[in-house]
Amino acid sequence: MILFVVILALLAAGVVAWASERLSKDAPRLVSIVAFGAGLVWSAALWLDGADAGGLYAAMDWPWIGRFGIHLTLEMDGLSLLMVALTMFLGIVAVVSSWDEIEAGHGFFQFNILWVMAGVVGVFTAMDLLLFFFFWEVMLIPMYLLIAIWGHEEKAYASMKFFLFTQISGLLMLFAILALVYVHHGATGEITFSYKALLEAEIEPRIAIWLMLGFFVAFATKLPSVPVHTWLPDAHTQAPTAGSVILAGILLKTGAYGIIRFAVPLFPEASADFAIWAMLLGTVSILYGGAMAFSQSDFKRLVAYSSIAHMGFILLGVYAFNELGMQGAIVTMVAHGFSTAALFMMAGAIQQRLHTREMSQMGGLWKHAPRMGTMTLFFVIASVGIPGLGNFVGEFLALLGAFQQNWVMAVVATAGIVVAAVYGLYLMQRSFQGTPNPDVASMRDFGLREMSVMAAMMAGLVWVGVYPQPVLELSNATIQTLGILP
Amino acid sequence: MLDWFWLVPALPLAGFFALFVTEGKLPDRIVAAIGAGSIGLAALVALGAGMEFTQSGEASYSQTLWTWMAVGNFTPSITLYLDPLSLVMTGVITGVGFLIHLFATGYMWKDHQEPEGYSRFFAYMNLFVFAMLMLVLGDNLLVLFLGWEGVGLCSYLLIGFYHRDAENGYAARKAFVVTRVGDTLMAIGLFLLFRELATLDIQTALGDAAQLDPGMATAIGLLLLGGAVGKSAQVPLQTWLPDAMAGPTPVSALIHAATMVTAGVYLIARMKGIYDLAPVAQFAVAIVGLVTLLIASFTALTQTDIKRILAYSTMSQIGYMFMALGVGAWSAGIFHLMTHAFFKALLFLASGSVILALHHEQDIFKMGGLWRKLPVPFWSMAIGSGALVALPFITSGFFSKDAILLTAWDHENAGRWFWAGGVLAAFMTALYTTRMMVVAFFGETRTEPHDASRINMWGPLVVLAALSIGGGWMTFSVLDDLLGAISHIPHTHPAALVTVALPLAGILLGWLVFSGRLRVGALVESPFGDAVRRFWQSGWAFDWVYDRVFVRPFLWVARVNKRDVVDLLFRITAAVTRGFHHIGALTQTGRLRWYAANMAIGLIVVVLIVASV
Amino acid sequence: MAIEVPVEHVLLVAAALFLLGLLGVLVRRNIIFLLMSLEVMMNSAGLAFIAAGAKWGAPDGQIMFMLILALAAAEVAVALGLVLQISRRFDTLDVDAASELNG
Amino acid sequence: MTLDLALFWIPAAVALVATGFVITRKNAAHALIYLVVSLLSVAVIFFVLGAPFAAALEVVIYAGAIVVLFLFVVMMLNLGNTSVMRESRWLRPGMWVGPAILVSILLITMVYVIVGLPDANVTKGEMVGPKAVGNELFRPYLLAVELAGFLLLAALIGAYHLGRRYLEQRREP
Repeated sequence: MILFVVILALLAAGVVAWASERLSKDAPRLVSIVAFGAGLVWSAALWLDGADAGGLYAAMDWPWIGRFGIHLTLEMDGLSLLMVALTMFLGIVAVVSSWDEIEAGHGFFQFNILWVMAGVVGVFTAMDLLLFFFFWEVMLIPMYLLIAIWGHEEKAYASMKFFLFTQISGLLMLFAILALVYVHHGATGEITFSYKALLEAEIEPRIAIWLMLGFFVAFATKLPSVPVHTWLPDAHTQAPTAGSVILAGILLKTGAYGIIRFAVPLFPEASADFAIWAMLLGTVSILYGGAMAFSQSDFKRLVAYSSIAHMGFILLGVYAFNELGMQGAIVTMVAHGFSTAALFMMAGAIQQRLHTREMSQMGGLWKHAPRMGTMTLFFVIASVGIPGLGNFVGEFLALLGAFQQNWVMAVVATAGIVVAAVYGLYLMQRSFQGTPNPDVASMRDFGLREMSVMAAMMAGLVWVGVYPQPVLELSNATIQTLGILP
Repeated sequence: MLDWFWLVPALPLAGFFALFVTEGKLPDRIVAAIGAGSIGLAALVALGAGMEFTQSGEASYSQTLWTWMAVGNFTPSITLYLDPLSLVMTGVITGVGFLIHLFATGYMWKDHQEPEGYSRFFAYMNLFVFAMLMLVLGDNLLVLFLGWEGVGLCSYLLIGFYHRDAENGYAARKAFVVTRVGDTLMAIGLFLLFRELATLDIQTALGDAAQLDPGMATAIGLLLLGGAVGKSAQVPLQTWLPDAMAGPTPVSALIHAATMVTAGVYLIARMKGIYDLAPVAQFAVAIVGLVTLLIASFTALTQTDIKRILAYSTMSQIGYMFMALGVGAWSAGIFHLMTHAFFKALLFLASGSVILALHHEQDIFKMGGLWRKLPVPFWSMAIGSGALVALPFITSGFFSKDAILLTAWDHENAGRWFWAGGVLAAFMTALYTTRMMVVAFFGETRTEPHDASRINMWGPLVVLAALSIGGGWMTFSVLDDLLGAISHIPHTHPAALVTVALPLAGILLGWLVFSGRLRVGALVESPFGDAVRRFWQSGWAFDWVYDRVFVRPFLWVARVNKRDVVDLLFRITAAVTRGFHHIGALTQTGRLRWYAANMAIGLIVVVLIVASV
Repeated sequence: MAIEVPVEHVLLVAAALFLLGLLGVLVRRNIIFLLMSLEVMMNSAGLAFIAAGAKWGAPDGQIMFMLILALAAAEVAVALGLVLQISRRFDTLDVDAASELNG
Repeated sequence: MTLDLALFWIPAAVALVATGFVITRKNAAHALIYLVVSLLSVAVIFFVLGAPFAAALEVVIYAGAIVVLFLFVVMMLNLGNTSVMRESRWLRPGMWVGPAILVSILLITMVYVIVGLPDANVTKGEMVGPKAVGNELFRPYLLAVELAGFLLLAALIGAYHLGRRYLEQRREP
């Protein structure tokens, strides 16, 4: 019940934000902040409150379209709670990061942000496959609008590319969902989209592999994994800062979440057979994403490609089929949400100040903005994977898990941390270090508003880095109940 | 005091944190007090705890702070583990570290390049000390890895401290990336160790090591060696260290001489139990040490930058330590690590004083005649050089190096070769050290110095000079239980005589050549001599090879593939679709009658179909 | 009393009328003539329905004709409104002038 | 039978000839007159085929209302001699070739289809009066009537909208 209310509240907040634009241009932002802030407090309260006996923090189940067995089933277990809390937090970050970037349409902008997030919360809690697909689409359209309306110079191309990739892969997932329901109906005579019921479905291995691929392709595109990653650099680069933050921080995680929640548990045998290929894709993503990141001269594009590399660790970890790898993947999701969101926020801040993302136009910015330099340094270091910060925990666990499963793949993937160092430090060098660019006369440094968000993300990364236990415990409950570990 | 042991790493961390959150807004004096004071306090706590620990007679003491992460059976905890080995290391890090910090408060004062970076400098330095302490105190390989990567990070930050110069940034990145290659190998070693023994806890792993398959033990040993090689600048990952001299001199003293670069030695000594089971891996350690030792000492002879000379000398001295570990002189290796920390820190700090007095002139051929004008640096330098050369009986370096060489002599296979290599390198060490001293401090004055040193700068020099001399006199027996006693061969043994005599010969030869009393110009300037000189000067062309084998292909791929070849797949799909669109659009003329005519044609077709049915 | 003729004849006439209308649509450029031709075509369709109704003596043919009539009336009303707009915008009655929807 | 054929073919011939004039005239008003003739002949055919109600509607609505609408528009646009000259420019003989070929093919196929109908079909020769039509129309075809009503309403609004804007725009300058 409460979950449905929260989603509706986010949707309603979107409408209120849009309408409140008449009052002042600050009003929509405040509505968003309050909505996400309340959401964050709510998820923290749920966390502190603890789960019920079934490991759930909240649940509801209403019939929706009865004759097809479609229910409004929303459930929140540990993993969902973790992801929802991250969503709420990054919602605040997104709003703050685009605070004075948007020049027109404040109300509609916040409306879109709130609706994306409502869709995301739905995705993270839906336990009915059609409902899941519904929310999957709900997040897509506002995101498309965010890029298409408030994007940068090539927004039309980027937003269309984003839309097509997501939509086509989503279509595959819809086919797979319908086919799964059909097969289940053939076996039991019952039409249902319920996740729990379909978990029990007996599927012929020959069919299961195709259905699994339908899900996998959709999630791998969202993740994204090589070779369906090419929408991401364009979308990230062209999106407004808030869009990049949401895209990197949250939307990519829905792909990872989908793999963990749906692709693997629904088809455990098929996934086990496929694991080696998925790990291969992960490994290739790590290395290829890293190498591509190094090639870029655009600050945002570089960070975008680094996301691809980080997402490779998630594939590697999940398909290692052990607790270490799975936990590594989940911690990576959280840590990457912080570190990359911060870097995108930084990219947006630089672009707003210098009107360029090209690193050849930067250099030596530390002189003008030591705070921004320090922050960039911190988050670059985090994304390079220095122990003590969140990304390390995730990547180390993922690699450790993968090594138990397939040592060759893990060894090759470990080389990715060298590549990460190469591009991460090069980013730092070309933007903030080196000889100050004479074309840059001055640059406004971060103020209190930006610093407080940055500080929160730093604290988050350090927390996950040195004491990830709460996160691990939260996700552990889910991992155990998914029943995919040997 | 032992209960408060956690303060030892916590104090530098607190110092870092204080400097970090104040964003360099504190007055410089307070920054100096925090920066050096936190290390000083940590040293005091370490001293007190160390004394209590030694008196308690326990073999080890551990303090668990919290469980880092618990995933299944993988439950590394943040635990500080104190045993004689980590105690020695802690002493060196906090003690020498404090002296260097003290020196740095003077050296970095109103720095010419980064006058506003005072606070940043000490923040990085404090963070480094924290990471280094975690490295040596971690009872778990993952905590060790935390420190291991942490010191690498601080090394990067401090080499690139003068970040406005792009070359320094390059040197910093090179250091980080090259060591990270080693770190990667080490990480793989950890994965393998965990797979085999299901733990990363050092003591548990060493206890269970006997279960290891010998092949696995060798693999783990070699992988850990890979990590050690990277961090300790040994062949083949040594190329970063000379460039790392781009950092401020105290950084070179602390990180690239006294502590971080010896982490590899510590790691191997710490994992002795694995290497005991893997003689092949241990032998590889010795080989790596020997090769580095020789390459670095020859290279040092041809350098002109005083800091690069010292950097190559550091590489070769660490080569001694590796060789020591490889041939089984475990305690001697650590002993040399300690004495080396004293005298090399001394050398770097003294050279730092010289450099500061000469307005950041580092070329020894632009120095000269300084011995009278800069007495404190000169004498410090002289004492340090004496220890480096291992002047018999009066310097600490002699005792440790002697112990290594004599153990090598007794090593069952190839021991004589190791001994011969070590002695040859000792001769070369004497040669290049003499060259450095003679060229820089004697002869005519080429640059006029102005001595700006204060007590906080020469104070540490005096203390370190005393340690460089006296450090060898203390009977180094704390590690006997853990790593075995240092072997002592009577100094009347022929090998011992050669070991003692060769450095003296080197000093003599160096004096004759570099003070111009012995003419060797013809030899050096001959085509062959010049080629050899240039080959040595380039560090045996390792950089050249790596540049062509790794760097340039990578850059080439990066440049060619900037637009992402995979995207081509989708761009072609889009282009084909667009082509069809254009063809289809041709039929849309916008003319009503054209559409009507088409409908008529369609009608004909429909009617024909209907008729034919 | 009504006549008795072969339905084929009526259909042939309807087809001929339809094709004459089509010919007009294809040939004329003036939009007014074009619309007249369209009326002819629709009328011929009505004739075919009436013929079918007469064949069975059923009222359905006439009903269909009435629906066509309604359609024709609606079409003419809107189309003539459009004619006025076109003549104002393009200052001509040439249908080919209104070809902005070309691809 | 012959009389019946004559009763049918005479108005049919008039309709065909008049229609031929409709599509070839250059003056819109003339063409409209021929259109009326064509429609009236078709009305006669309706009547002789036994559909008096349809015949009446044809006269009233087609020949009456619709053609009058056309006439109004022709008057509003003031199509005078210039438009006749323009028509002769537009109606070059070459223009007829392509459409004529197309239409001939269609004619051939249609004749082929119609002549090839399997059984000999003759009209029943019964009058179906307005009462029968009305009974049928408001019973099974009620829905169609409603839909036609919607359509006419939509047309009404559309025509009003288009026409009003025309008038307003005319008034502005």
